[in-house]
This record gives sequence, structure tokens and C-alpha cells, in this order.
Amino acid sequence: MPEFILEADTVEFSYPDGTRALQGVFMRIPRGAKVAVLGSNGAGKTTLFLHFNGILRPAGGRVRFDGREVRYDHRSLMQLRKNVGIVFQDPDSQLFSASVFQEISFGPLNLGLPREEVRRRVEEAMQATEITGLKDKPTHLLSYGQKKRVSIADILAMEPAVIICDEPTAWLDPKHAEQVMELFKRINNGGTTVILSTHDVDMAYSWADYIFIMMHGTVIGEGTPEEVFQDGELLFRADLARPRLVETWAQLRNKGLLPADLPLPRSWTELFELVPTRRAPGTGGPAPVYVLDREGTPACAACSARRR
Amino acid sequence: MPEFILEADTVEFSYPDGTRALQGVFMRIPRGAKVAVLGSNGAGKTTLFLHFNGILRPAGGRVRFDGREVRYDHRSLMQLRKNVGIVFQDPDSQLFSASVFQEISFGPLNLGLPREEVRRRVEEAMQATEITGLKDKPTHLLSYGQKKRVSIADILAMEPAVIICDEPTAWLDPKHAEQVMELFKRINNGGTTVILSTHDVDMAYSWADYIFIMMHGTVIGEGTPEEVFQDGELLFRADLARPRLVETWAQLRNKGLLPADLPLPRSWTELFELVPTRRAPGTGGPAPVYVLDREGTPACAACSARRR
Amino acid sequence: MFAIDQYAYTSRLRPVHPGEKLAFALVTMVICLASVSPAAPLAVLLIMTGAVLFRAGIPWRFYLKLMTLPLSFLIIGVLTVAVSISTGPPPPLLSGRTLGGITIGFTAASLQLAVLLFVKSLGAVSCLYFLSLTTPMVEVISLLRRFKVPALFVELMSLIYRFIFVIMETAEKMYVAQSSRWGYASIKTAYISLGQLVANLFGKSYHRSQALFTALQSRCYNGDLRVLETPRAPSRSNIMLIAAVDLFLAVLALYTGGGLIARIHP
Amino acid sequence: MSKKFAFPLLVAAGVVYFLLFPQQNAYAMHIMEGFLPLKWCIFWYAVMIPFLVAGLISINKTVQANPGVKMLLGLSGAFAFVLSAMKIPSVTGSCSHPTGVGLGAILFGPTAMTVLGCIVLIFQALLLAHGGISTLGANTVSMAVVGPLVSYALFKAGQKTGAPRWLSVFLAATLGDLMTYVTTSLQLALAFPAPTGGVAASMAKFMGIFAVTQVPLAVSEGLLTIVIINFLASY
Repeated sequence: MPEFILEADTVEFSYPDGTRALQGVFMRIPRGAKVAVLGSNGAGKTTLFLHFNGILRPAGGRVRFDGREVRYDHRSLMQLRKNVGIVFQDPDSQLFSASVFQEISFGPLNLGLPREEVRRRVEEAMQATEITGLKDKPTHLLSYGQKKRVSIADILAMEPAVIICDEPTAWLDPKHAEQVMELFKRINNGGTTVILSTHDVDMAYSWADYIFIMMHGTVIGEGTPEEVFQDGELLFRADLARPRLVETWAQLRNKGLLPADLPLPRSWTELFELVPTRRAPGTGGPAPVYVLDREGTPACAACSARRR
Repeated sequence: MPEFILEADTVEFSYPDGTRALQGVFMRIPRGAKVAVLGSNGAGKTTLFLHFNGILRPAGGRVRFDGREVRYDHRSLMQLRKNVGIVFQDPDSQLFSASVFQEISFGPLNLGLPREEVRRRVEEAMQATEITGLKDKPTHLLSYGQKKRVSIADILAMEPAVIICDEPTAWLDPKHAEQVMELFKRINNGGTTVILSTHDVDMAYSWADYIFIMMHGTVIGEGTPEEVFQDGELLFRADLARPRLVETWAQLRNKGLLPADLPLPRSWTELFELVPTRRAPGTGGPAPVYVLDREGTPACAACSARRR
Repeated sequence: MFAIDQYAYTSRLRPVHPGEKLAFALVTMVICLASVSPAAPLAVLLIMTGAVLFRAGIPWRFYLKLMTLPLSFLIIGVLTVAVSISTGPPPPLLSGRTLGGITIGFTAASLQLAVLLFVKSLGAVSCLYFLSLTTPMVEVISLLRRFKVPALFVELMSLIYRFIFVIMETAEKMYVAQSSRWGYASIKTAYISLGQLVANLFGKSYHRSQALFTALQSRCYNGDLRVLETPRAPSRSNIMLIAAVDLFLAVLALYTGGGLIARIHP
Repeated sequence: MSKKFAFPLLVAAGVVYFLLFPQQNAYAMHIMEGFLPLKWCIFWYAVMIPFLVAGLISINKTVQANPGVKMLLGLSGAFAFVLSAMKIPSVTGSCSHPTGVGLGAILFGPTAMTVLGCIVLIFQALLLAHGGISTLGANTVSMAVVGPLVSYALFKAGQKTGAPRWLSVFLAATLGDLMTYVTTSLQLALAFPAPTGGVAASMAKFMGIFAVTQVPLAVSEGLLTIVIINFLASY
């Protein structure tokens, strides 16, 4: 089995209006990985994704799936789209059915699967995205976050080998954004390769195994989150901020509050665990501060620190 | 002059389909303030805004502008809408003209102003929003961010006393989002009261003077950002996360690294300035770390710390 | 989204007064259509093509592609006019066949008419392209407003023009989303998907119209979509040039078209 | 080239072109720019104007009562334009563009369709290079007056007689389509009567030729319109 499930090899593409959207993109997606593609609006992320499932055809270069070059006859395209599913950014333009159940069954039905299999897949996809309760609701009455989940279930039900999601957390509040990212972690645990595009560096840093940075239609950098976000020059060129977490870590280390030889933490919890507690002189200890813990129940920070 | 420019006094409203969108909203907007209204989709923010300029008429309760109760005859409504402008969330359903110049001239013309005055206002609004260069471009060739600016200019040209903007940063990437927030700061500096709705707690925390939290059609909490975001119980009820900055500050204070009696910092720079430097024992000083400074030029953190 | 529209905003003739361009295109088209010999239409085709390629700076490849667009209609239409079918005694055919008492073929007159029709159509098409490739729709609509076309018609035109692009974009997004879920895998699924797409698009258009109405109301909309026009001064030299070219074409049409000639040599 | 071969060669060339570029027949029912003689252009403009004025007056009345209708009509017109720019897979295997005549008449009524249809035709000429300015009158009469009137009448008749909805929708869309094509053929025949046999013979020629593309298109559009109306009813 090839190491890379999807490859873009010097892919070129221009839109009819003359915009050179992709200018020789070289990108290889490791099988089974959690990949984030970072870049601002107009960097070419969405255009590249549309090449990955054959909606767009490269003007130059090649796209390979599972080691084989993509062909553009009807049959090969259908095969590719069965294996590579895209969740688009705006759920409103991809939900069209009267009910959530019908909506999710659209893909599997088009694949020509038997009814029983379609039903099984829809149920599973609804369970995975935690929307079973919405089964009979009309799609246009759902909240934005629910619509997002339905649009992910849409693709899950086709059981693709790769799932691509364009800006999954755009316009979600932090809480729901985190839930969606958890969902993609679970999907990835099931063996599916997951590719997300985002301009949220914090999210990319804590979620991804591997990161590509795109700009003006090319890949200008790639690597593990630690590599990418410690490369100041690359971030500067890409016009990206450092993740808040890395920034805070660097500042604290710089202030001498963290040992210099520890690896970068991947989550805030990890970071705060690294910071040693210091008793304020003259007081019996730090003042209690109310923080929300992971589950969302209010708890006294001092207490929960002691519990740990 | 009354202290509050806009007041909603136990406003009730139901949509024809029976949804009870507002259930006794009590909200008073301080004159000249930067106000953020926080709440998830469906909390009633947009419905409330439509009451503030008389598009919707409360089923119960009162709306007051400048201390006087709003009346719903044609003349009073026109007067109110002249003073309270709303920038809607989706520029594609606000911009009705293919010409940017004509688009912006619509509001001032409706106010019955002479042509010369209309022209002056359109020019000024385009300058303030930095879109003068787009004057001869058709709306459909603009990027999303540019359309957003045009939709703000639409309202600015009417020179209202209050400008309301529904989810100004939705769909914008972080850089453009920050530019838009800067724009609203400038507008506010000119004396205009600005009300924004958002579900971005980080943005609300660093931008607003005063915050309202809405849920299920009522205001469940209000106060300065410091007050609101230290009220763990309120945030929990509102299903909101704490801003990262507040969270980090609380953690550091809890670890005894920050004095307990200092006020909350309003920006990350402020926070890091509060953290005292500690020399690691046995080393000559902290190891240099590369960080991006505010202007985006790469700089050694240790050096820039020393420069300060 | 539409290449013609984009060229209209970027062509080198964009700064020219839209009234001059409209007048040039329409007067020239009328001369072309009124002409009864191929000479004037051919001259129109040449002049307009020259103006589009060299004055407006439209790439010739694109213009050529545009010229082939009406060809299928033109060829079929012209052939239909040229061919005569008769069951009676065969007319004086230039070329043709008789099969089972039905004669199919060309007559000299029909062939002549077909050739004339062919060049006249192409000439008129070049006038249309001159207009649409150099004059943005926003300015055409402004002209109509000034010509006292009913306000309702003009307002509807400007709304429709603005929202064509919005709805087109939505439709394209939906189409792409459906295609990536096998929506167009077979003829049957294609019909269902397309039906679903159109029905959704209609629903979205309805909701958008309501949102637009609310937004306009909050800007003191009182029933009229009034906007401020930027006045533009016409250029005297352009008007002279247009008059000269059209005068030349008119004389050419009259002189070669039999009008004048026929009266002198009956 | 000998005159003897001129005819078969030209016909063959036409047929080959026709087969090579089937997608370009999509808008075949718009009479192209410049194809009609000047006097017929004027004549069809004159026929169009009363219908257009009647449509505007009727819309104006509705708008006065309810100013939001103007936005609804604007969006509907844009919707109609986008619809006509879509491709439907035809029952014959090629692709064509729907006219939207039947759907528009059912959704918006025939008077509004005259105004919207006329504007859509202007944009098709100027943005897509289909149809034309000189032939706008003729095209409006066939696509935005006759077609919608026939569709609307058939749909209403179907409703009154209690025919199943799918049947009245299908008949309205298909026959509305076919009537636009008959009207166009008549317009062409009037402008170019055959030397022997006159208008009738010419009309037979045009109808015979365009039937190849238009009959399958009308059936496809009829089927699609049923699907659309069914989906609309389910929301």
C-alpha cells in the first residue's frame, strides 16, 4: 500500500476569468493522518480540494489517489468521489433534502447500495455525529452547528477513505468548534484520513499530525506542527500568527518560568501542567479563581489544582 | 442628554410561525459606547436589532431612542432609521446594486439630502472604509471582505448616531476580521455608538466597553468585559467559553506567578508585561526564542524583551 | 462568472461615454439590417471587429470563440432559407435532387438571399458584441433610466442583474456538492438532483428577497430604488467619428444596395 | 467546385456541424441577432409592447400594495436567468438548456413572466450572446408571451378538471415549450416565405428542422418540471 493516499504533483489550474488559482502545487497526504492545510482566503485551498475528488481537472501536473494517477472518464471519477469525500464550508449550499434522514441517504442511494445497507450507513453516520435525535427534522430548521454536523454525516455515510473538510470551524463558537474537532479525531481514529483547511492556527496546531501552508496557489511550507510553528521566517512569509499556545509557551520560557529543554506542549492543559506553582510570599497561597473545567462545570481553580 | 441612547424595556416578540424570539428583553445601550451582544445562533440578537430601528414592532414592552419611546408612524420610523443603522450579516442580501457608488448613495438619497451632500457622504464613507479604489468595480467582482466593507459604508453614509452590525467577523479570516474591528473602533472614536453581535468571546473581550449576554430571547447577564468573563456561573449558563486571555491570566495567577490584586489585562501584550522575569538558576539567562512581534517582523524574543 | 461581463468592465473603451457606444452599436446595426446587398454588412463586420480587437483590446481568440456561438443557428437557419422544396414542376434549380416527385434544391434567388442573410446576421452580431464587450451593464441600465424607460422596468433590471451572480454562485456550489456525492452518476439521479437543486434555489431566492427587503427598509426604503448617477460629459470628437463612420456605411448601403442604383438604372 | 455537388456538400457540412456541436443548439429557439429583416424586427417589437405595458401595470399595482414584491420579482428574475443557463441532460443523451417557460408561468403567472422574460432575454443577449437586441421583440413574444400563456392556461385547465398534478405540470411545461418553438417557426416563416408555397411551406421547413432538437427538449423539460414541482411541494 502506497505511503501517500493522495498526491498533487505540480498541479496547475486557472479559472476561466484568468485567476491563476494553483501554480504548481506539490502536496502528498500521508495515509491515515490528520492533515491541516493552512492559508488565508484565496490561497487556493478549496481549489486544490476540488482537484482531489476530480471536480476540477488540472491544467498541468497530475493528481494521484492511492498511488495511481486519476483519470477523468465517468467511471474513474465516480470511483474517486466514492473514496474522497468533501464537506464544504457552507452547509446551506449542500443540504437540500426535506429531512435529515433523506439528506444523509442521498449519497449512499446514489451509490446504488441496497436499502438495508443505506439505512445502516445513515444510522451509523447519525450516531457518529450525534444527530440521531434530529432524524426527522427538516434541514432548514436546524441551527448552524447542527447543519454542520449533518453535512459531515452526509459524507461519512459514503464511507470514504479520505474525508476533506473545508473550514470546519468557521462561524462556530469556540465550544462547538471544539466538539467538531473532537469528532474529526474520532473519525480519524477509525482509520479515515482527514484533511482540514483552516486559517485558525491555534486549531491546526493542537489538532493536526502534519501541516501544509499554502499561499498564492502554492505550498510554501510543510511539516509537523512543532516544526512549522517554530519556523518564524516561514510564518512571517505566510502572514500567519503564531498559535497563542506556542506564543505563551515562548514568553513563559523566555521569562525563565519554564525549563528551556522541554518539548512544546500540544494543549493548554499540558502547558499549565508544566508551569510550576509558586507560593506568593507572605500569603498562605494563591487566591482561589473560578475557572470552567473541561466538562464545563464551574469549579474552583485552586481546588481542582489540588485534586490533581 | 439621556445616558442611554437606546433602550429595550421588557420587549416581547413572536414570529408568525409561533417562535417566541424575544421574551422580555431589558437592555440599555450607553451613549457613545462600544457594546457587544454575545449569544449563540437563535438567541434573539438579530430580532432585537430589528426592533432597534423599527423594522419589527414589539408585541409587548417598549423601545426608547434617546429617551423617547419609539412610535410607528411613517415619519417617526424614518427618523429612527436615520439615527439607527444596521449592517446585516450577509452582504449578498444587503447590497442591491451592482455599482458600489450607486449602492452607497441609496440611503442618503432616501433621507432627502441634496445631490451634492449625498455625493460628499458617499465619498467620505468610501474613504472611511477604504474602498475608494473599488468605486468603478461591480459588486459581483468584489471579494467577501470587500463586500462587507461596502455594506458598512452603506450605513456610514447615512451618518447614524448608532450603528449596529450583525456578526461583523463571520466568514472573514483573522486578518480581515481584525481590520474590520479596527474600523469599528475608529467609527466609535468619531462619537458613534457601536453595537456588535458576535459569538467570538475573545473578540468581544478585547474590543467591547460593555457586554450583554443573550440566551433564549432574554438578556441573562451584562457588565464590563472584566465582570462578565469572571462570572463563571454566568458563562456556564450561557454555554460560553472563557476568553483564552482570561483563562491564561487566571491560570498564571493561580500558580502564584501574578500578583492577585492586579486588574485583568485587556491584551496579550499587557498580560506578558505583567509576568515577572525570573532568571533560571545556573544559566546566564533565558534561551533566545524567535517570535513575531506586533508588526510581523521576525525578532528574537530575548532581544526585544531586553529592548523594552 | 460571465467572460463578456468581465471584459466589459476591463476593456480599454470602458471610459468612453456609454451613450456614444450604445448609439454607435444601434445605428450601425440598423444600417446593417436595412442594407440589401452584402457590401455594407461586410463593412460593418470589419469595422466592429476592428474596434473590438484594436480599440477595446479584447483578445482575438475570445472574440473568435464568441463569433462561433450563433453559428449553429445561423447555418441551420440559412440552409433552411436556401433550400426550396417543391412537389410541382421543379423551379429553375442551381443544384438539387428530385426524389419521388419531391424536388429539393437551391434556386438562384434563394441562394442569394441566404448569402445576404448570412453576412447581415454576422454584421449585426458584431454590433451586439461591440456593445456588450465595451459597456458594463450598470451603465446600460443607467442609460435606460435616463431615456425614461419606466422606473419599475429599470429597477427590476438592476435587481436582476445584481442577483444573477449571487444565485449563480449558490447554484454552482450546490451542483458541486451534489456531484461529489454521486448526484449526477446516472440520468435518473441527474434528474432528481437537478430537480432538487432548482427547487432549493427557488426557496433560497425567496428567502433572500425577504432579507433584502428588510435590509432596504432599514435604509429608509420608501418604494423607489433611487440611486445617484455620476454624470459624464460626452466627447465631441467621438460623436464626430461615429457620425462619419455611420454616414459612410449608410452611403455604402444605399449605393451598393440597389436603392440609388436601381432608380438610375432600372 | 461544380454546381452539381454544391448542394449535397453544403447539406452534409450542416449536418456534420450539427452533430459535432450539439451543445450549441441549446439556445436554438432564440432567433439570433440580425436574422430578421428590419421591418419584422419593428413589427414584433410593436406586438411585444402592449403585453409588456400590461405586465408592468399589473406588477405596479401589486408593488404599490406590497413594496416587498419588487424584491421578490427581482430575485425571481435572477432565478429564471440562472435556470435558463443550466444544462439538463436530454432524453436523447445530449444536453440542453431549459427555457423555464412552464415553471415560470406556474410560479409567477403569465403577466409577471412577460416582464421578467423580456429582461432575462436582454441579459441573455448581452451577457451570454444568445438571442439579440434586434430580435428581442420576436423572442419576447414567443418565449415570454405565447409560451407562458399556453403553459398557464393548460396548468389552470388541468387543475380545474382535477387531472393529477404531475400530468398538468408535464403538459403545461412540455406544450408551453413546444408552442414557443411553433411561434418561432412562424416568425421565421413570415419573414422568409418560400418562393413556392409561401409562408405555409416555409413554416413546414422550419418546424421540421427544429423539431429534431425541440421535441426531445420539451419532453425533458416537462419531466424536470414535474420533479421540481414535486420537491417544491414537499418543503
